[in-house]
Amino acid sequence: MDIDLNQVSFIFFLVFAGIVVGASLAVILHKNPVVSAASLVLAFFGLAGVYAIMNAIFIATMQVLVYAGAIMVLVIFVVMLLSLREETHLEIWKNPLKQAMIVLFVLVFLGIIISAVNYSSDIPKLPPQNGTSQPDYAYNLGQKEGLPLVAKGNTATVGAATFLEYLLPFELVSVLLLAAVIGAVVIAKRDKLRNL
Amino acid sequence: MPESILSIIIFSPIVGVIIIPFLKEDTQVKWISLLVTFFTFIISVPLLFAFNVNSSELQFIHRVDWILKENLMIDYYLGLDGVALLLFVLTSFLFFLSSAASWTYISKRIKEFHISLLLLEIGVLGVFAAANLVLFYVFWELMLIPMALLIGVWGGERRVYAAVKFFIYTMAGSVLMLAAILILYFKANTVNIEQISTLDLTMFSKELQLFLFFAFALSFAIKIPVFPLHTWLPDAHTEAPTAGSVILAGVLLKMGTYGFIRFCIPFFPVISLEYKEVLMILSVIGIIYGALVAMVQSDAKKLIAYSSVSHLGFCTLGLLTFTQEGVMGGMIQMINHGVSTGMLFLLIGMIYERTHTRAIVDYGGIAKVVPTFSIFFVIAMLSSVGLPGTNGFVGEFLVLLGTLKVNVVLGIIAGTGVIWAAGYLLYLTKRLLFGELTNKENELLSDLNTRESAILVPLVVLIFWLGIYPKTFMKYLEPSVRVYLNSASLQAIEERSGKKYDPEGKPIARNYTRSYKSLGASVSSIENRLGPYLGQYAIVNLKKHDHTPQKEKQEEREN
Amino acid sequence: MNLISGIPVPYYLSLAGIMFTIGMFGVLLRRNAVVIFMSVELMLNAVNLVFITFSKSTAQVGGEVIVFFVMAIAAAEAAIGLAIVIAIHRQKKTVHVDEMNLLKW
Amino acid sequence: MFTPEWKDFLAIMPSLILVTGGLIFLVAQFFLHSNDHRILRFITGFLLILALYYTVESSTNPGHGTYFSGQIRLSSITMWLNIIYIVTALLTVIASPRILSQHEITFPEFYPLILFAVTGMFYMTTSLDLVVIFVGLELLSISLYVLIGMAKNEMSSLEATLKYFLLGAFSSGFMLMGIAFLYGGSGTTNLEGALKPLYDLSLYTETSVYTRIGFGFLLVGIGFKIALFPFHSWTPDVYEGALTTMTGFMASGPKAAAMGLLLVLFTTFPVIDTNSSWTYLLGTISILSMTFGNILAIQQDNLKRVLAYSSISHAGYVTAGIVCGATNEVIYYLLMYAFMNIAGFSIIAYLENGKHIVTYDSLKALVLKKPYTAFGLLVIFFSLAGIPPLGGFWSKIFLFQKIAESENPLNRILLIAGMLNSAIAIYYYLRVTVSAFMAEEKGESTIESIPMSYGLTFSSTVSVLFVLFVWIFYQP
Amino acid sequence: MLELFPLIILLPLLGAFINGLFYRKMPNLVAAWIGNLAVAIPFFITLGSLFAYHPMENTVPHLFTLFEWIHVGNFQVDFAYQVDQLSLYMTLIITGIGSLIHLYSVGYMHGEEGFNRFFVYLNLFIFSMLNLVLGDNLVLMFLGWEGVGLCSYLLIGFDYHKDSAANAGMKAFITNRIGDVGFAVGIFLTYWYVGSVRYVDLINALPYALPYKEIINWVALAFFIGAIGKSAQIPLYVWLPDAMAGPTPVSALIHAATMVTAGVFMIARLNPIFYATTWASDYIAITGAVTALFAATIGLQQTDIKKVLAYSTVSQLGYMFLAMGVGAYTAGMFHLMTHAFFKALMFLGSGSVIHAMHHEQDMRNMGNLKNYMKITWITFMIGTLAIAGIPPFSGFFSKDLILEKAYSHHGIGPILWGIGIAGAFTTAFYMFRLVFLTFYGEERIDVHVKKHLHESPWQITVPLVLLAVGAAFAGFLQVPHILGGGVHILEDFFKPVFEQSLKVADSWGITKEPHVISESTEWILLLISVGVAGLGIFLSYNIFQVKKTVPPKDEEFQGMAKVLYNKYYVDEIYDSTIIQPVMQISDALAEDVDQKIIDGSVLGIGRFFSGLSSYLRKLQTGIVGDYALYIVLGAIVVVFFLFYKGA
Repeated sequence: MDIDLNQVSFIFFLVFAGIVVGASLAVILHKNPVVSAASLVLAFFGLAGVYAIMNAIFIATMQVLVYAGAIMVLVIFVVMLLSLREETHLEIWKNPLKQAMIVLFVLVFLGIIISAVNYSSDIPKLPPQNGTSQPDYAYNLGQKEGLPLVAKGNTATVGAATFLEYLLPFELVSVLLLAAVIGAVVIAKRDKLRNL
Repeated sequence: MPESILSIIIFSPIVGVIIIPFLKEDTQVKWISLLVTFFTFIISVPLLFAFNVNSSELQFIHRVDWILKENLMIDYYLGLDGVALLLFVLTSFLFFLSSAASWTYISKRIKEFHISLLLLEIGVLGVFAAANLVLFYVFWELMLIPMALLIGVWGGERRVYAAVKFFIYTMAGSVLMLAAILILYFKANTVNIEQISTLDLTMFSKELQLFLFFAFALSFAIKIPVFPLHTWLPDAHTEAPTAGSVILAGVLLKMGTYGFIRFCIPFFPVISLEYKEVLMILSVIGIIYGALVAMVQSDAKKLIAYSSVSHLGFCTLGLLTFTQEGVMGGMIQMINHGVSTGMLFLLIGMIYERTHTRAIVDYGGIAKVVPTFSIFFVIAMLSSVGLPGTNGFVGEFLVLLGTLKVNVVLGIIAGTGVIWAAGYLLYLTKRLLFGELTNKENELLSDLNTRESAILVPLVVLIFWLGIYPKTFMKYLEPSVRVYLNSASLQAIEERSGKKYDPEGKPIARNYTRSYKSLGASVSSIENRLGPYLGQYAIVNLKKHDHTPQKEKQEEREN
Repeated sequence: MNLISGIPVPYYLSLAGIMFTIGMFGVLLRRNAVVIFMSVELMLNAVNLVFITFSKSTAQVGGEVIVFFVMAIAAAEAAIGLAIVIAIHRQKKTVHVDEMNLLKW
Repeated sequence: MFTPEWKDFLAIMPSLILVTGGLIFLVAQFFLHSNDHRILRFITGFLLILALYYTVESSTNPGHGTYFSGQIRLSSITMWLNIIYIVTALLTVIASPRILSQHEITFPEFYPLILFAVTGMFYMTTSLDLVVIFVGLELLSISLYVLIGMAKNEMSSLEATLKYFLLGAFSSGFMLMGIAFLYGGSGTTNLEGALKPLYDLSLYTETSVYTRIGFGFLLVGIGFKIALFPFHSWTPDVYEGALTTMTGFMASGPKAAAMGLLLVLFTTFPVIDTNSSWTYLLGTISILSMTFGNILAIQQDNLKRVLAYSSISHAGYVTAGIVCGATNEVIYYLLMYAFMNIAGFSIIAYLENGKHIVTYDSLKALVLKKPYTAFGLLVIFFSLAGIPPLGGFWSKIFLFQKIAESENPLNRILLIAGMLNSAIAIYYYLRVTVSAFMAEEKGESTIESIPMSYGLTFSSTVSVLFVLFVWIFYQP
Repeated sequence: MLELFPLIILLPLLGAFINGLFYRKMPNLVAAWIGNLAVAIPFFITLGSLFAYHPMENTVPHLFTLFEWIHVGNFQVDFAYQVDQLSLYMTLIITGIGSLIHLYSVGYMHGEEGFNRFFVYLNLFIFSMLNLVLGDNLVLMFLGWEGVGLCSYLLIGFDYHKDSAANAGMKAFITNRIGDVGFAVGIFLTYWYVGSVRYVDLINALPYALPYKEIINWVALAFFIGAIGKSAQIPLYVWLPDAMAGPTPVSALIHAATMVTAGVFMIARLNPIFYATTWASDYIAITGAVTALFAATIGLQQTDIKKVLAYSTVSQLGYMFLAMGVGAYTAGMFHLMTHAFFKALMFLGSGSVIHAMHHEQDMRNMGNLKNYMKITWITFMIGTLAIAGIPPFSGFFSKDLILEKAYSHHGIGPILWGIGIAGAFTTAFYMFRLVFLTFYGEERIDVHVKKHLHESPWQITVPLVLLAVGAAFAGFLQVPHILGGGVHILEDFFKPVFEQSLKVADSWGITKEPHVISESTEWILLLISVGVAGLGIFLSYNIFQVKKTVPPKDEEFQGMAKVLYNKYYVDEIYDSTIIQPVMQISDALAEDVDQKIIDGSVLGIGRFFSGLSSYLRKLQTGIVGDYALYIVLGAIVVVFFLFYKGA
């Protein structure tokens, strides 16, 4: 008997989704920031899994590398560095009105989002611009000696698109990162004249 | 007379504004301000002679294209008609006097005082000369800041409160007016007063007309002020320095009535005819109410302030009768009130300089000590009471005459206002001047000096001139009266109703509303003009006397 | 019915929605600046998921590129944010946002 | 297959200049060791002026149109907006040194950050691609986080930046969500394409659900940047905490950018049909914003907070204008408003003298000691109140005349609401004049003698003069 | 002579102007000369023009215009004057008696401070009064009307440093104002119905007024309210007794001879209107009669010599209005003149007494003055006999004429006559009470005054004598035909003024012509009136001369006497029913309505906003979580709206 791949992937999806949700909840509900950070990493891994199921390989990798790797490590460093105490919810939960409001809003919001996305699942059938149809698309780089030059495979396609179609934002992002670096330095740098 | 004469007059105070900051000594400042105001007055006098009293259109027009966009055309457009002219000259005159009156009254920050005084003069002159709505609004607001400063900086104890109150009240009114101006502009596609007055009314829905009318009326009513929007006035008057009070009473309040004459009525005749009863009743309430409240005031300036409420009630009442007599009375009353109440404020200010109290109880029996002051005061008081032979009589008499025509009941009620006026003014005079000399400090009061008398004498002359030979001034007002009445006549409404043909199918000739000039055509009898709008309490003439010989003579004189 | 590798699109979107909401909830709930920041990261990830989903469902590569950018931006924000947190902690020895209300009303 | 050409680069030349300038800076600053930044300041100024030149230039060469395969669009709107950004930045740079020295901020990165911020704004409004817009916005935000938190020895500054950062990230999450859904609804990130489903119901009949909620989220993000009610709440705190000249910058530049973004959004619709639901939505929001801002400003004493709240209400006015399809008028308003803010905050910066908070009481009887400052304040606040014949009045009247043009009830309501709000606002604008001119006893700002600062004086004077006279020569 | 007429009006004004301008430096003598000439010259001009006008045959009034005043639309009023029998008659009285009183004042006011000021006011008064009587239109009359009011205000309050004087002046002015409003309303109505305010147009318009017969009553009533105010009739008479606070010449000139009779003149002048009235005229007659009796009774118990005269004035005016009411205009004008003579005479006499007694006015401190001041005594006696209606003095003729006309009036005639007779009796009684208390009986003068008690100077006595002559013989201008043939000089004199309106009214069937009464009835009436007068005199002789009764101290008055002494407490009633309530209302308006309600509500708006503000600002907690919450809320609203509402 053969296994229906879709069912398998569906099961996987459920698993990963469960991980993501659970971890996310842990992030926001656990008193200890370190635990939160750790569970955030877990959530990211779960998300990476979901990406993988959607066979967005490149992004899945990025997710693991950049997020779970770089960013979260940074965060955990900071948490450790500042040796943050456990946090009590008291101040916020003191006010029952606010408490009620928060819960209410969150539920309402959730309701709207869910209902909105389930309202219609009919995605517009666009003429695929310069990508082919599923499951794996390619990027048409143009002509070379008469025969079409096509970037195949997820990663290649994304890369090509990034550097050709999205050149401007890409460069902009680089500037942004630069600014961020400078800023981080400027703000976090310990002030000489003061602490001498 | 150069074409730009009006601009020259209006902006001549600028000279003073520029010079004064560089002066060292206060005396120089005073002199400059005095000279500048005097110059402004002098060069505005020739207008009176150059004015063509037979033409009802704007004169001395100065027009410069200014903001010209595809959807916004605002030109710099000045011009005067009769009533505006008189108020214009009165303004320059009163500013001259008040500059002189502030000679010793203002002790601190003299430079700033005279600067704001001159700025204020620009604003007020501009308001009366502006011939398009946006310009009018600009000057209207321009005058606001210096006036608020005059009250708030050089005023009495509660001056800040008074200043803020004054400012907020006026602004609250004028923002709505601005909205109205904008809407009006985009319906009519012009801000030119003359054009709007002869505009086709069909482009405004009834509701819109109502809104626009009351948007204008509200801001003017606050300025006048009409009961119950008057409460800023007593505070402002009481706290303002003499010059401030004089100008406030003399010209600023007139801007409200002027607005009614110039904008509300000619723009929206239908609404104004339909709602005239409401405003008339408010005016009558104002007359009685102001008088009664004035009677029990313990502060001399406040008393006169409330008397202004009462007197301005007469103005509006007269204007809303839509009879020739009443409207003329209302207009002349505007001038009168400027002169008499201005003089009263000057006098109070002069005595206040000596005693530094406005409480009436601190006076009493000072007539013995300051006879000259007393004489002037009694004269001003009498003219304010409206004694025949003084200016007050002409105005009030005509107003009441007109009122009785259109509404007997209101006429009689308003008539009793004359009694109250006598009541509170004589009571004031008695408490101020007559009786035993109660307050020992007053025994050493010095009588008016030459400068002060010199300030007052011209006003006295005006009082009697206006009272005994008002023709001099009325001849300027007549064209304005005709325009006012015709624009609010059935014929004009008919012509502006956009209909091409009357019920009989004859084409409707635009006799009145062809142009602003044609609004100045001779006035037909009030029955023809108002028709159904003439209330149920109106009086009908003896049939035979619809065409008395005087009337034909009148018409000859007009054409 | 539009599927991505056999799973209907709304599932993904719903997952993203839940995640986004949880992140939002965290922002509302927590006092610790760092945790709040983490919650914001959750929200951004939710958005990423949405992008991928649409990119797949419409066969457009653009979505993934954007996700790529978003990650970069998230990193940048992380840098700045943590720097700020450090600076504040240096001053005040706390990162609890509700203890920082010099500026109010 | 797209490869950028020279004209594409010409189109974004100003931003290129700024960015490269910024980069060079970062290298250059290592080589000059003095704490005296005069040279840097000059270079910055020079760069900005150069950028300004190219901004004007770009309207003729390469001329209006779309570039970078429809990611960049040049039009008169964008040109004017860019001019606003650059001029505000210029004035801020000129005004700042005094403040910087007062707060012992020695590092030179301040200047490149300003340049980056301008770049960000440039892309926020000049771009047509949601991605680029978002990245530009983030660039702006990040630069602002830093610029606000510069005075890192002062808790207020840090607190301000933290609040701004957290809320900014939060809101950009929403915005991003919006972009995502717009993308999902149309399959493109190009603004025109992405918004098509909103009005062009022929295609994508039902799936315009995605676009709609996407649009909603986008509005949330933009509303946060513009500080519209109820996304306004960060404004007073951040304005108060930030260095005063920075506040001036934020209140004029980035605000203008956000407004511009909204404007661009609305100009993308082929025809503003004022009956579409989101116009009503935005109309309501704008009315709420003006009312809320004005009412909250009444009780304020701290001038910076007053201006913050007033900025909320002004945002309301502008939004009303945008909703009613005003473009040039909005630009004009933003220009005037930028100058008013720069002037106002410069004067406040001058008065607070690095130390204390400027309140109404501290201004008492200012005219006696510092008549020109007092006069400047008078002009600025009356102009903000919209009293003729000052610039503020004209910008307001042009805006409102645009609103008044149309028949439909929404416009009427907006007009009346705006007018009434101006009436309310007068009260607190007036208080400045009252305390500065009419008070007897002297406030602290009056008493202490403040050394005069050329930068502040210059920027405030220029702005005041602008507000006083420019309306005579230039109208939208 | 008529072309000189403008001088009559201008000279007094000129005098007032010159004196007023230089009243500081001007020596008293010069001022006195100017003042006197300014009135004396007009008197002679008037005399001249009287003959130049040929009143007996000339029926068209002589009109002339100085310059135009107010012209608006149809409304035209000029400074234009109308010389006809009526105005000439009044002018003669005014200038004649006026110049005498001017002369008198020179002596009376001698050495008083404000001597010059006094003459300024007097001349101004003459000017206004002349405008009143000579104007050819109602508005000009109104000018004079209020002008004289002003002058009386100024002259009553001449000693402004006395509170009583100042208050009396104010009272007079305001009370008059009440009447003036009525007058003004009358003018307005006349204008709107007739289309003009000139008397000539009025008469011409009369024939067309038939459809307005009812309204004419109201118009007349409005005018009559004016008359009530000016001529001190019930209910507005209260100011006149207080007006005695002014110097005595003023009381003589203004409050006896001229101004107070303006109301009577006005009715005569507007005879076209009044003659055409149906019920209004009866109302006038009743008012007059009642006033005549009412005031007379008050006069019974007054102790202040001038107060007595004041009330007698009121009551005599009542007689005149009685005459006017019954349509006997000639009789009214006749009595106006005679009254002018004898009342002026008596006032001046009392003035002379007061002058001699150093401003002592209380009769309880007088007595037996005849030994000290002969001329004053004799002249005063003549006046008293005249007012008491003893033949052959002037008062007898005029009063008798009025009573006869009243009796023969249709309807209520006899009742009016009865009241009149009662009044006549009372008058005779209290006037002689005055005489006996003052000039007879034992002396109650205190010693200091007595030392230098002497006859007054010639400036005072000469006018007395001249007036006495008038008071004695003026009656012979109109003698009833039952006594020696009958003389109708006055009737013929006034014929041209009244006849036209008589015609019109008759044509409408409104006739005021008294029904003819037989000679015997006439005799009876005549004898009765003389009889009651004699009775009155006899009674008062009994009480005050024989029994030597002296009025008690103020507080010792008993019963009815007390009520009369306190003038029926009318002042108190007015104060408590009108003045106090008005003041309270004003207070309420000023305090509660103006401050609390109106101002409060306006400020309330402001408070509302600032309150709202201080409440709403609590939202800005400064906590990130809350701010985020707002954002979420907004997001929910926006997204929800866009999601469900659609595009």
